[in-house]
Amino acid sequence: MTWAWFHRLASPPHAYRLVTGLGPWLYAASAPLIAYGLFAGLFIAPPDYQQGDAFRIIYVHAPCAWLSLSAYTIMATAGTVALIWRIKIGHAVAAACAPIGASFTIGALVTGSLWGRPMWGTYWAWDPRLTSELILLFLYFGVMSLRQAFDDPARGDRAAAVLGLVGVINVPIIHFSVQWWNSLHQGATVTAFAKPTMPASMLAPLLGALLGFMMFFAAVLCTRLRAEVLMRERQANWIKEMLSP
Amino acid sequence: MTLRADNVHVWRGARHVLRGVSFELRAGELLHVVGPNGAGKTTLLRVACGLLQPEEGAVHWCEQNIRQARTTFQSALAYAAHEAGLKADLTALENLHFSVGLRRSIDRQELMEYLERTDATDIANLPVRVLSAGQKRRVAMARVLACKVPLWLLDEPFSNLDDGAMKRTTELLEDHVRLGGAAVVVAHHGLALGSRRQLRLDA
Amino acid sequence: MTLRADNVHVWRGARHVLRGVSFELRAGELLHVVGPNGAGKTTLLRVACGLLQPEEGAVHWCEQNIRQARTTFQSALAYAAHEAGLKADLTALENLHFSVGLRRSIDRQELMEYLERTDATDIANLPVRVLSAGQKRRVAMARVLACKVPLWLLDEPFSNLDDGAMKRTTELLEDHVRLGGAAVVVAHHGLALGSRRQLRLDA
Amino acid sequence: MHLILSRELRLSFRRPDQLAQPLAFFLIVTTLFPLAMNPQLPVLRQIAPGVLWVGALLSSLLAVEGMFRADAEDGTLEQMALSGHDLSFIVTARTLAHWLISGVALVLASPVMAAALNVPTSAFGLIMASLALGTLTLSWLGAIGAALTVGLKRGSVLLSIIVLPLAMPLLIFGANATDRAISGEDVSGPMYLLGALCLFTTTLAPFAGAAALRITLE
Amino acid sequence: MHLILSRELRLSFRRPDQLAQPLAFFLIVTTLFPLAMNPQLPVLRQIAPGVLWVGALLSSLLAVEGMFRADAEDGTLEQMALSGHDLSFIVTARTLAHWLISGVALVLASPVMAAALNVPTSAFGLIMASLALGTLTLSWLGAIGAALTVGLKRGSVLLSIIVLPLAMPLLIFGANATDRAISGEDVSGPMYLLGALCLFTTTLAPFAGAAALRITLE
Ligand code: HEM
Ligand SMILES: Nc1ncnc2c1ncn2[C@@H]1O[C@H](COP(=O)(O)OP(=O)(O)OP(=O)(O)O)[C@@H](O)[C@H]1O
Ligand SMILES: Nc1ncnc2c1ncn2[C@@H]1O[C@H](COP(=O)(O)OP(=O)(O)OP(=O)(O)O)[C@@H](O)[C@H]1O
Ligand SMILES: [Mg+2]
Ligand SMILES: [Mg+2]
Repeated sequence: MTWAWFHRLASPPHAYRLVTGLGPWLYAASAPLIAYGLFAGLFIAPPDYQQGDAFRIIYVHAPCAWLSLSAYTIMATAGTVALIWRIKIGHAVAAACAPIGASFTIGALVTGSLWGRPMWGTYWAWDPRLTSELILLFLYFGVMSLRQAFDDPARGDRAAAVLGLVGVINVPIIHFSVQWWNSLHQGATVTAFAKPTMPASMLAPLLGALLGFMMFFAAVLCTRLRAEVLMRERQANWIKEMLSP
Repeated sequence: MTLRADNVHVWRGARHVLRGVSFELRAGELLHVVGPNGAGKTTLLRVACGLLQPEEGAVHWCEQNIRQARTTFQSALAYAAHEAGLKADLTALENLHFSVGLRRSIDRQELMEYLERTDATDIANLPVRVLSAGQKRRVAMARVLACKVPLWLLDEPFSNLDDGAMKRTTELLEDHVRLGGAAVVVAHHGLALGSRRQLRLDA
Repeated sequence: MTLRADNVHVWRGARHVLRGVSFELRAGELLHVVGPNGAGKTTLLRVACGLLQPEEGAVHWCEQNIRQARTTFQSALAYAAHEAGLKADLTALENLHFSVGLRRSIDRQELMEYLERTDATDIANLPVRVLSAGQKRRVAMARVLACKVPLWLLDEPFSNLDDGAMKRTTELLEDHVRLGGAAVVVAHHGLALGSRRQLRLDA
Repeated sequence: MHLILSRELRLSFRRPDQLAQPLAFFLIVTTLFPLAMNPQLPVLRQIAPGVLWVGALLSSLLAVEGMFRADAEDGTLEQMALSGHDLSFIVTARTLAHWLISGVALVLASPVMAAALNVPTSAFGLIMASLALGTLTLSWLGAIGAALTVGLKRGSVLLSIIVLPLAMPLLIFGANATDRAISGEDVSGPMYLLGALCLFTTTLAPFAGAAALRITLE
Repeated sequence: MHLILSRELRLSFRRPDQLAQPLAFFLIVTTLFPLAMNPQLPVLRQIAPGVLWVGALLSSLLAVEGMFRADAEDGTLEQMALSGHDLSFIVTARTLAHWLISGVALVLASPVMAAALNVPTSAFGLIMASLALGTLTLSWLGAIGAALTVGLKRGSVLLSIIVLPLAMPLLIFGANATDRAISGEDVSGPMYLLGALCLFTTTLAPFAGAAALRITLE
């Protein structure tokens, strides 16, 4: 049947081989992109006409923020797939995702509040987007600690998957919080549909940085996934064979 | 009407508790599960009634995997665990009325008869909190009776019971089996019964 | 070193549970309390260890009313109730370390020896929550041993134990008594012991 | 269904603390505030929405804690799970009972509190309506959290960590609605959102809760 | 004595929920408020004392609830009572442990919350001091309440009903002290009162608690 390839892919050994192969390339690809994005963003792009140089934080902030959301989505999806079709690797992916996503969230919070100082005159405000991003962090923590809290990992995985799925509702809230509440935070500057409100000289580096961060995310995910698989399958034969040539 | 477990494996934490357990139980049969403490008897019962998913293997009821037919299967069994599973703040009668009532509509009259059969009528209207250990067991046994189901899964039904109550419980088991019921009973000692098969689990 | 109860009366709700119970227990003696479920055996034990004040009568330890000398008395006894009295979140060892440590300073080394004597070393570092019924009993028994006190009050110490553990517990009791300890044991069956006196309570 | 409900109700009347505790907490939160700050009335009115909703959130978070724990510990939850009904059905009954016990009492008490926070009488109706929707939603969310954490070591902390984020949007909308109600503006917007949230959770929570229970019961 | 205390502490640290829950609760209470009301900074500062103290009161009330109940249910309290120590020792140890765990954590966390409620940094020291005294007093009061109500059916309601009246003056003085600290006035008056309350409870609570336990254990 058509899903055969998927199941073969999802079998731990294949997944392991895949990520092992993929990881280095992703690292290699992310490095120059990030380098370009940050360099062009921080030095080449013209200063913003109202924000001056402060706006340059966007080249770290926006990618972090975007990834904090997409990481959660990926985690939830993987967990759900694993929960429904009993695909063990999905739990591994989810487990690998959580800490990365949490760190990106922290990144968004920190850079954001750093940016907030010059823009809004305060590091922190009880603004919907900021708060909901903070909540996203709590959600990550919740998922991680729930997974930890179980005596045997299998149950922890499944419980964490359920929670992740339930918590997904927070993602659109964060994304649209700017539209829904009159927020300090500025709205989408980059969308697929509307024509960008940014000059290309600012936009190109942003996109570069974004792509680079995505690559980096994928790369770290591969590394963590390797570790997860090794840890989970430590009793499995294929690992023993692999490790004892 | 047969209960069949094929090659059930369960891991708990680091421990491989059930290592390929299989058994088959037909109407009119009683399976006596024995084994040292911590061998996995309770675990097996929990697998057998579908509370616990085995990592490998499966349990079948009437040739159907119980994962598919969960509710139909579970409405055909009664499980008495180590702890009585009674609400301390409700009276014995209220407890029965609730937990049996979830399965079939039943009135106090009838419930009292079942309490009668386990010599527990005198404490029917006491809050379970004040009952003695053995009295709680009797109430739990009365619930199993009142469910009127073909399959019983009993985890040490004799613990805390005095001699009279033990004999009584044994009779109840015999009747159940003779009338075409099936039962899986975990008991370290005191199951003095004729027609039964043994399943031995080792630690 | 004698434990004496004179004419103890206890009412519970409407029920006159203990109707003038008296007994005397000396060093090197074992008192086997028997009686049907709900006769008041557990109640008697709780009176005997001073958790429950009898409405009439009194309990004396070394000719002293235990209400006067509560702490000295209670630091000389170990009580094992129906439920094991262990914290589900702590491991067996941690539980012992805490509850025995309240009485005398003791190190893990020594505790492991006591767990050894009840065949519970393998589960010493598991959280009690995951232990099986019998394993909990063993831990509870290990605590009684570890307290190193002259007077034991045991409420059905054999329930949930497999044959091996039962024999082991009986031996422990015999040793305790032979070495000049005293014990009050509630047990419906399985107390196969030589030197013992019986106290029968009726419902 | 009605059986579980009636059992829950009887139980909670047997143990009125279950009945009264969330209410007590709600009252505490809401009364302590005016006490704690020497209150100028305008300020009071300004913070009323926050006080009311935080009170509601806290109290139902507290109440929901024991929702499955007690049943899990004395083994009655197992028995329910084995009663041949679908678990989601049991979760539903349990949650509704829980709401009837904690939520409704809270809603009925809210006008008193609102008055204490000198909210204009005109707003009471809307406040009660919004709280009714809100507490029901909270019960559903709490049910999921409770089901996920029952029988766990760090159960109670986890519960707060889990439920709080989920409840956040509710809190914002609810407070917003109350705010508008007090200042007499049009509340339809936030009310619709509250209603939507309530519907959303009502349809999904039973299954999420059942899935969670099946995992934690193992 | 210190031996029991250390054991109690170790025990509690083995159960992180005891450690973290009151703190989590405190954080939740104090974060939710600003979130729930669209906050103008001056208002925030005005309600800060109320938020902080209600948060403290609720969280330690919550924490104290389980202080003896859990032990009573799994029979470990019986074992402690039989350990040959005087019950008042046990109560004292338990309470101090409880305070060191819930109270201290709360005190240490309070500056963060104060900052979030944009309280001037200058007031932090005094706020922490007053909260330290306050939480200790609350722990003692709670201990009596918990001991009285453990095993009773109406446990937690009674607990609130018993503890709250006792806690009211504390709350008022405490909030008052915090208020003055924030607006930079002289706080010695309320602080002395707080200290007096703390001393008073510290001397009496252990015996009251022990007596209560002995009764309820039967
Ligand atoms: C702690 C403070 C902040 C937090 C938590 C935060 C959070 C976020 C989040 C979650 C996103 C992603 C939104 C999405 O993908 O839908 C985002 C994007 C963005 N943030 Fe922030 N932010 C903060 C402060 C700021 C500040 C001060 C500014 C500038 C005034 C800013 C400008 C932006 C911009 C330009 C984007 C990209 C907009 C888009 O295309 O979606 N942020 N921020
Ligand atoms: N998380 C875990 N980690 C390690 N071992 C575990 C875990 N959970 C359960 N166990 C072990 O699995 C076994 C469970 O056995 P079970 O409760 O079925 O025993 P049993 O045969 O019913 O014993 P008893 O006769 O005492 O009731 C126990 O040995 C227990 O120690
Ligand atoms: N409040 C009460 N009202 C009426 N009867 C009560 C009350 N409290 C306890 N009882 C009765 O007192 C007796 C307590 O007996 P106890 O628990 O000592 O029994 P036991 O001899 O230990 O029985 P078992 O062998 O089952 O452990 C029980 O019959 C119980 O029903
Ligand atoms: Mg068992
Ligand atoms: Mg008894």
